[in-house]
Amino acid sequence: MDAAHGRHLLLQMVRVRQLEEKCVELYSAAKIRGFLHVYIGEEAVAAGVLASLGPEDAVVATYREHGHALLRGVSAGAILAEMYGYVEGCCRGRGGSMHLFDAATRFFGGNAIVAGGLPLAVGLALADKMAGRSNVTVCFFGEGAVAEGAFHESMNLAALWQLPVLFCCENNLYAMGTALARSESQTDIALKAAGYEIAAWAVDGMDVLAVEEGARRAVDAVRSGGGPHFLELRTYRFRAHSMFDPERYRTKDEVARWMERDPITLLRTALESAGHLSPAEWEQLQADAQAEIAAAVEFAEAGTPEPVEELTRFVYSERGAGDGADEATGADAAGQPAGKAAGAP
Amino acid sequence: MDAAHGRHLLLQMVRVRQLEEKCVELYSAAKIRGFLHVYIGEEAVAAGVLASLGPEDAVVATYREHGHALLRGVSAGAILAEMYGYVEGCCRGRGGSMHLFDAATRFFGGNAIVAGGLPLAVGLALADKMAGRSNVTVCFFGEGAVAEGAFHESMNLAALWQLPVLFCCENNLYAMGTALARSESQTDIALKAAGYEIAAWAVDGMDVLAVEEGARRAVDAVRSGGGPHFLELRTYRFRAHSMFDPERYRTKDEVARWMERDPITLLRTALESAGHLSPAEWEQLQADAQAEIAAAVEFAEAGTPEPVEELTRFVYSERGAGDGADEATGADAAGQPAGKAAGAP
Amino acid sequence: MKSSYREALRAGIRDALIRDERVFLMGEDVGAYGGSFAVSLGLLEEFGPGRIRDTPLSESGFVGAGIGAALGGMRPIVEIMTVNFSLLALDQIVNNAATLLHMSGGQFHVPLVIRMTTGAGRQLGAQHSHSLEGWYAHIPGLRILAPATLEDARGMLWTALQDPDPVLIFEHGSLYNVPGELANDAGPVDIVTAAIRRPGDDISLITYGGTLPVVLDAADQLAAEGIDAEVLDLRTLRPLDDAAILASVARTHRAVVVDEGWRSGSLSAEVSARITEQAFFDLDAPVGRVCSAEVPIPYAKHLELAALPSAARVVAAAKTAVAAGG
Amino acid sequence: MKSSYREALRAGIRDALIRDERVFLMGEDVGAYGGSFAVSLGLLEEFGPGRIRDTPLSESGFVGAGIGAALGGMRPIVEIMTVNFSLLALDQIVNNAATLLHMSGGQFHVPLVIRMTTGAGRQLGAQHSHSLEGWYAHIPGLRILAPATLEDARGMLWTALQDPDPVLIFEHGSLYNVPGELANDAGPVDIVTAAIRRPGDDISLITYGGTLPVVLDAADQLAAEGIDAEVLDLRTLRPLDDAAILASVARTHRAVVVDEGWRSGSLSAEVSARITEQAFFDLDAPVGRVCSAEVPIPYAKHLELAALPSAARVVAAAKTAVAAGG
Ligand SMILES: Cc1ncc(C[n+]2csc(CCOP(=O)(O)OP(=O)(O)O)c2C)c(N)n1
Ligand SMILES: Cc1ncc(C[n+]2csc(CCOP(=O)(O)OP(=O)(O)O)c2C)c(N)n1
Ligand SMILES: [Mg+2]
Ligand SMILES: [Mg+2]
Repeated sequence: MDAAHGRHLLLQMVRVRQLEEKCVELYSAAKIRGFLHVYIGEEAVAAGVLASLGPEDAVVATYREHGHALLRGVSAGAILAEMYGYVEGCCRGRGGSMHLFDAATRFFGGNAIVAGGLPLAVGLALADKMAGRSNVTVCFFGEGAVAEGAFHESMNLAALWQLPVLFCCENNLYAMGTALARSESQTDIALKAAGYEIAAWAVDGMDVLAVEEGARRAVDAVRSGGGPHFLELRTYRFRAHSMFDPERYRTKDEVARWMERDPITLLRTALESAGHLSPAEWEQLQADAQAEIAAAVEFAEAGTPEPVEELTRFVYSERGAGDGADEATGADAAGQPAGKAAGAP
Repeated sequence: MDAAHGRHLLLQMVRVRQLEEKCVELYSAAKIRGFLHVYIGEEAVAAGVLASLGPEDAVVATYREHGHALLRGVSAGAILAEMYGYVEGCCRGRGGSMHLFDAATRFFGGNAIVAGGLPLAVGLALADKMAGRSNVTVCFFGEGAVAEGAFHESMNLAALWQLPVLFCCENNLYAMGTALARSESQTDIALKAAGYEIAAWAVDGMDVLAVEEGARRAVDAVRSGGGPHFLELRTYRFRAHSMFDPERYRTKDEVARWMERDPITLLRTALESAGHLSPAEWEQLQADAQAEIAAAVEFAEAGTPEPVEELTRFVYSERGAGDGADEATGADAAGQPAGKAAGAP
Repeated sequence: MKSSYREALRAGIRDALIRDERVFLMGEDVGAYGGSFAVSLGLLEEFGPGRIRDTPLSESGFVGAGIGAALGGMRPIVEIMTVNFSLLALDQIVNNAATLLHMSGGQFHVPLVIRMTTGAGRQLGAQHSHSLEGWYAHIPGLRILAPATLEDARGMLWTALQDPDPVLIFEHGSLYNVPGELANDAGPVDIVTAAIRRPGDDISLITYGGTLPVVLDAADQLAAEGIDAEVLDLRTLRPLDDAAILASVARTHRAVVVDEGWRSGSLSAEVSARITEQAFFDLDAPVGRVCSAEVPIPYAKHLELAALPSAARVVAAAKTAVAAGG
Repeated sequence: MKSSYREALRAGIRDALIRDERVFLMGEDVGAYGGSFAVSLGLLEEFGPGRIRDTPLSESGFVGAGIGAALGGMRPIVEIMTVNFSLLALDQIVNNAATLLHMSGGQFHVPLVIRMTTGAGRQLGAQHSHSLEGWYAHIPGLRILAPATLEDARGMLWTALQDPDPVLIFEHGSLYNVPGELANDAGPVDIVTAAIRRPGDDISLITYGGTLPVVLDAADQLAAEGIDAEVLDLRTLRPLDDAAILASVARTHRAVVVDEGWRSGSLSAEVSARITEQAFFDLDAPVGRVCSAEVPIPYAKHLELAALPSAARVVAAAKTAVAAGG
C-alpha cells in the first residue's frame, strides 16, 4: 500500500464524514430542511470508486449523495449553501440535499426517484459510445433500487448495447425499513446482474482499498471497451434512513456490530499498523477536514436567497430556441455554467 | 399416449387454427377492424397449457389471445361477435380482438399493453393465496415482454411472496420486428426466471404433448404450494405480427423451416403413425371445427350494435357505491354477468 | 375526542381491516418501518404481515398486483408514498384499473383503493412535491378524493372500499400533523358531494385538500374587510359535484378557484370552464384562479412559498373579482 | 410536390439526420420493422443501426436513455409507438426530463425530442386510442407540439431539435395517410405560434391536431348556413399562444374549443378558462367545448365515432354560441 495514497483516501472519507456530521447538526438546528439522507458508514464506497475516475467521466447518484458530490469535486461550501437554500449553492438552492448537481465536474445528480438515475446513466454512456469518447459513466444506487423495473430495463439496455457504464450498487441491506430479504427473492445482487451477461462481482464496501481496487479493475475494463460492469458494494448505513426514521426495523446490536467495521477506523488502523500514519498525521488530517467544513459553513451562512422574482427562471432555457443548446448542454460545458457558485470552499 | 386425449388436443388446435383463418378472411373483408394478431403456428401452447387447468383457475393473456379465449371456454360466436363490434360479443363489442374478457371462465383478458398483464396475474394469485384457495393463475406473454420493467417486478413479487402463479412465456423469437437477440442481452429466457429463484424450464412449444406435460407438472407444483413456476414455450408465429406487417425482418426461408414443425401436423402425424387417427377421424375432426366456426360466423353476422346511448355505461359500475361490489367482482361471479352473451355457439 | 389528520387516517384503515377480512394494506414500508409518514404505525403489530404487506420498490408491480387482487375478490388498499412515485405505476392505473370495466363490457370491476401523499410545503424539492390529483381527475373510470378535514380523513376510506370501482385518495402532506376534534362515533362519509365549509354571500372560493386551510384563512381576512366569502370544499375531484358548485355561484355570482396544481390544465381550469358554460349569465365577474406557479417545486423555502397558493393571493383574487363588473 | 403526412414526417427526420450527426432515432421497431406506422421506413438502410436504433420493449428505459443521451450532448429523437405506452415512461418524462433544468439551477439542459402517435378513430380500443397531449400540456418544463398539417409534420421536428429543452410531438394516427402538397423547399417552421387556418368573423373555432380536419369541415358547413367561422390551429399546446387566441376572440366575441381529449380537465378547459379570465367582457356567449365522451375509447366503430368530436357536434356548439346572448 502506498502510504500517501492511503492517507489521501483516509482524508477523503474523513471529509465526507465531517461534512455529514455537520449536516445532521445543522438539520437539528433547522438550518437545513427537507429530507436529509446521510452516508455515514458508507464513505468507503464513494471514496474508492470515485478515486478511479477521470475528469471527463460522468457520475450519477441518488438522494444520498453528499459524499459523492464532495469527492467528485463539488465544494463543501456549494453543497452546504445548497442545503441552506441559497443562490450560492450548487443548484442555486433549488435542489436541496437530494438534488445536488454540478456540470463542471460532470456530476449528474442527485436523483430522488429510486432507480430513476439508471436510465440516465445508460443514456450518458450511449452518448459517449456514439461520439467515440472513451469516458465511463458511473451510476450509484441502493440495493432497494434493484426491485424497480427501471433497474432491469437499464441492465438489459446497457448489456445489449455494450455501453461504457459502471453500475455501483450500494448494498446497505435496507431500503428504508425493508431488509433485502424482504424485497428480493434472490438476495445475491451480483448474481442478478450476471443474469444480464454483465460482468459483476461483490466487494467489501467497508474496505476502501478493496473498493478502489475493484473499481479500478472495472473502470479499466469498461473504458477499454469491455462493456458494462457491475459492482455490488457491501456496506451499511450507521444512521437512520433520513431524519424521520425511528429505526424500528433493525436492532441496535446489529448496528453496533457493523460499526466495528467503520471504514474510517479500518483504514486508519491499517495505516497505523503499517507505520504509514502517525498520531500527528491523523490529528492533522482531521484538522484539515475540520477547517474545510468550518469554512464551508461560514460560506453557507453568508449565503443569500435567490430573489423571488427568479422563481420561474430555468423552467425553460433562457436562450431562444435554436441557439446555444450546444454550449448549454452539460456534456460540452467546460467552463462554469451561469449561476454556478465560483470560489466556494 | 391416450388416443382419445390426443385427438381431443388435436381438435383444440384445429379449432383455434380455423377460427383464426376465418378471422383473417373476415379482416380482409373488412368485417373485423382494429389490430388483429393471430396465433397461427403457436396453438400447441394454449392447447397444452389450458388443458392442465381447472375451472376455478384464472387466465391472463395478451392481445394475441383468441386461441386462449376459445380454449378456455369462451364460445367462438362470442369471440367473433366481439370482433364484429356487436353487443353479443364477449365484451359487448367494446374490447375487440385485443380485449377479450370473460368472467364466467375466469378469463381476465386480453391485454394490449405488453407485459401489462403480469402484475394483474400476480395480484390474482395473491388473492387466491390470501383467501386460502388452491387456484392457479396462468399468465401468458411474449418474449418481447421480458424486457419490460413490469416483467421483472412481477417475477420478483411472485417469487418473494411464493404466489400460486404460472408464467408462460410464448417465445416466438420476435417482438413485432425485433428478434430476441436484438432485445435481450441474455436470450435464455428460462435462465432469466431462474435468476429470481423461480423454477423455470424451456419446453418445445410446437409439441402439444410436451407442452401439456410440462404445464401439468408446473401447475401441480404451483397448486400444491410450490410457489411460482415459469415455462418458456419455444414456438413461432407463422403469420405476420398483425395485419399491418410486411415482415421485412425475417426470411421466407426461416418461416418455411418452422412451418415444417407445424404443431397440428406434428400431432396429427404422431397420432396417425400410432394408429390413433384414421383419415376419416381426421376429416370428421376438421368438419366439426368447421361447423363450429361456420355457426359462429353466422351468430356474429346476426349480431346487433349496442345502442349508442349505452356508450357511457360501464365507465363506472352501475350499482350505487356500497352495494353489489361483492357479486360484481369477477372472482366471485359464478353465473353469467349482466350483458354477457348467453348461448353463443 | 382529540385526534390528528394522521390518526384519523389510521383509524379509518384500522376500522376497515377489522370490519372486512378482504381488506389489506400494501405498499412500501407500511409495515416494519411504521409507514413513511407514520400513517400505518402499529398496524403491522395488530394485523400481521399478511395484511400489512411491505412491498419492494416496485410501484408498477404492486399497484398492478392490487388491481389483480381486487379482481380476485380482495379489497386492497395500496399506499404509494408520494404522488411523484405514482407516475411509475400510471400505466397500471390508467390502462388497466380505469379501463377494465369498460373494455370488458361491464364484467370486471376493480374495487381498489390507492392512497398517496400529495403536495408541497415541506421543502422536499421537485421530485417529492407535486400536486397531481387534479391531473388524475382527467381519467374516466377513476374516482378521485381529497380529504381536507379529519372527518374526511377518517371516513372516506370505508366508503371508497365499498365502491366497486378504483378510488384514489390524495392526502396532502402538510395536513398529517393537523390536530382537531373527531366525534367518537365518526365513521364513513359520502364520497360524492362537495361541502360548504363556510357559508357566504359575496363570492365562492372553491378549493379542496391542502389549500382548504389557506382558503379559510383568506376568507377570514376577507371578512375583516367586509367581504363575505363562501368556501366550498370539493372533496371529490372526479366526478365533480357540479350542482354544489353551481348552487354556490348562483348565490354569489362570483368565484375564485384555488388549487395547488400548476395553473395550465389544472382542476381549476375545469371548474372555471364548467361555471362559465353553465352559469355564464349569472356571473358578475370572470372566474378567477389561484394555482401554483408553473415550476418544478424548488427546495428553498422562500421560493417554495412563492410558488404555492397563499391566503394573500386568494384575497387579492377575490377582491379583483368583487371589484370587477357589477 | 405530392406528399403525405407520414412522408412529411419522414422527410423531417431524414433531414435532421443528414444535417446534424448528433441526431439519432431510437424506439421500438423504428428500424428492421420499418416503423410501426411506417414513418421511419427506409431510414435504417440509409443511416444504419447506430442512428436508427431499435430498442427492446422498455419505454422507461429507452426514454430515460434518451434523456441521458441528450445530457451527454446528443440530439435524440425518441419514438414511442402510441401515447398509451408513454405512461410507462412518464416517470422519466415528468420527474427527470421536465425538472432537471430547474432542479440543477439552470445547469443541465435536456435537448430531447419525443414523438408519439396519439388519438382514436382506428378501432384500436381503450389501450391504444387515447389523446393525452392535452394532459401532457399540464407539465412545466415540456414543450408540447401537435402538427396538424403536412407543413408542420415536415417542419416542426428540426425546430424542436434546436430547442435546448424537451419537446414532445404528438402525431394523430388518423393523419398519417392524409395526402397533400408540400413545397419543394418546405423546411423548419416555428413552434411558438398558433395559426389561423381559416379566417372568419362570427366565431372562433379553436383546435389542433387530429380534430383540425373535423373543425374545418364544420366551418364549411357553418359557412353554408351563413356563419363565418374562424379556425385557429393551436399547433403548440404548451406554452399556449394566448395572444393569438385572444386576438381571434376579440374579433369574433365567441369561441368553441374542440379537442379529442376527455372533456374534464381537457386542454379545452384551459383555453376556455384563459379566454374567460382575459376576455370575459368581450364575450357574447360562454366559451363552448367539444371533446371526447368521458369513456375509455371502445372498439366498436359506431361507439368509437359516437365518443369522438364530430363536425356535427362542432356545428351544433357553434350555433348554440351564436344564438346565445347578443
Ligand atoms: C420510486 C420511489 N419510490 C419510493 C421512494 C421513497 N424512498 C426513498 S429512499 C427509499 C429506499 C431506497 O433504498 P435503497 O435503494 O437501498 O437506498 P438507500 O437509501 O439504502 O441508500 C425509498 C423507498 C422513492 N424515493 N422513489
Ligand atoms: C407497452 C407496449 N409497448 C409497445 C407495444 C406495441 N407492441 C404490440 S405487440 C409488440 C410486440 C410484442 O412481442 P412479444 O411480447 O414477443 O409478443 P408476440 O407479439 O410475439 O406474441 C409491440 C412492440 C405495446 N402493445 N405495449
Ligand atoms: Mg439500501
Ligand atoms: Mg414474440
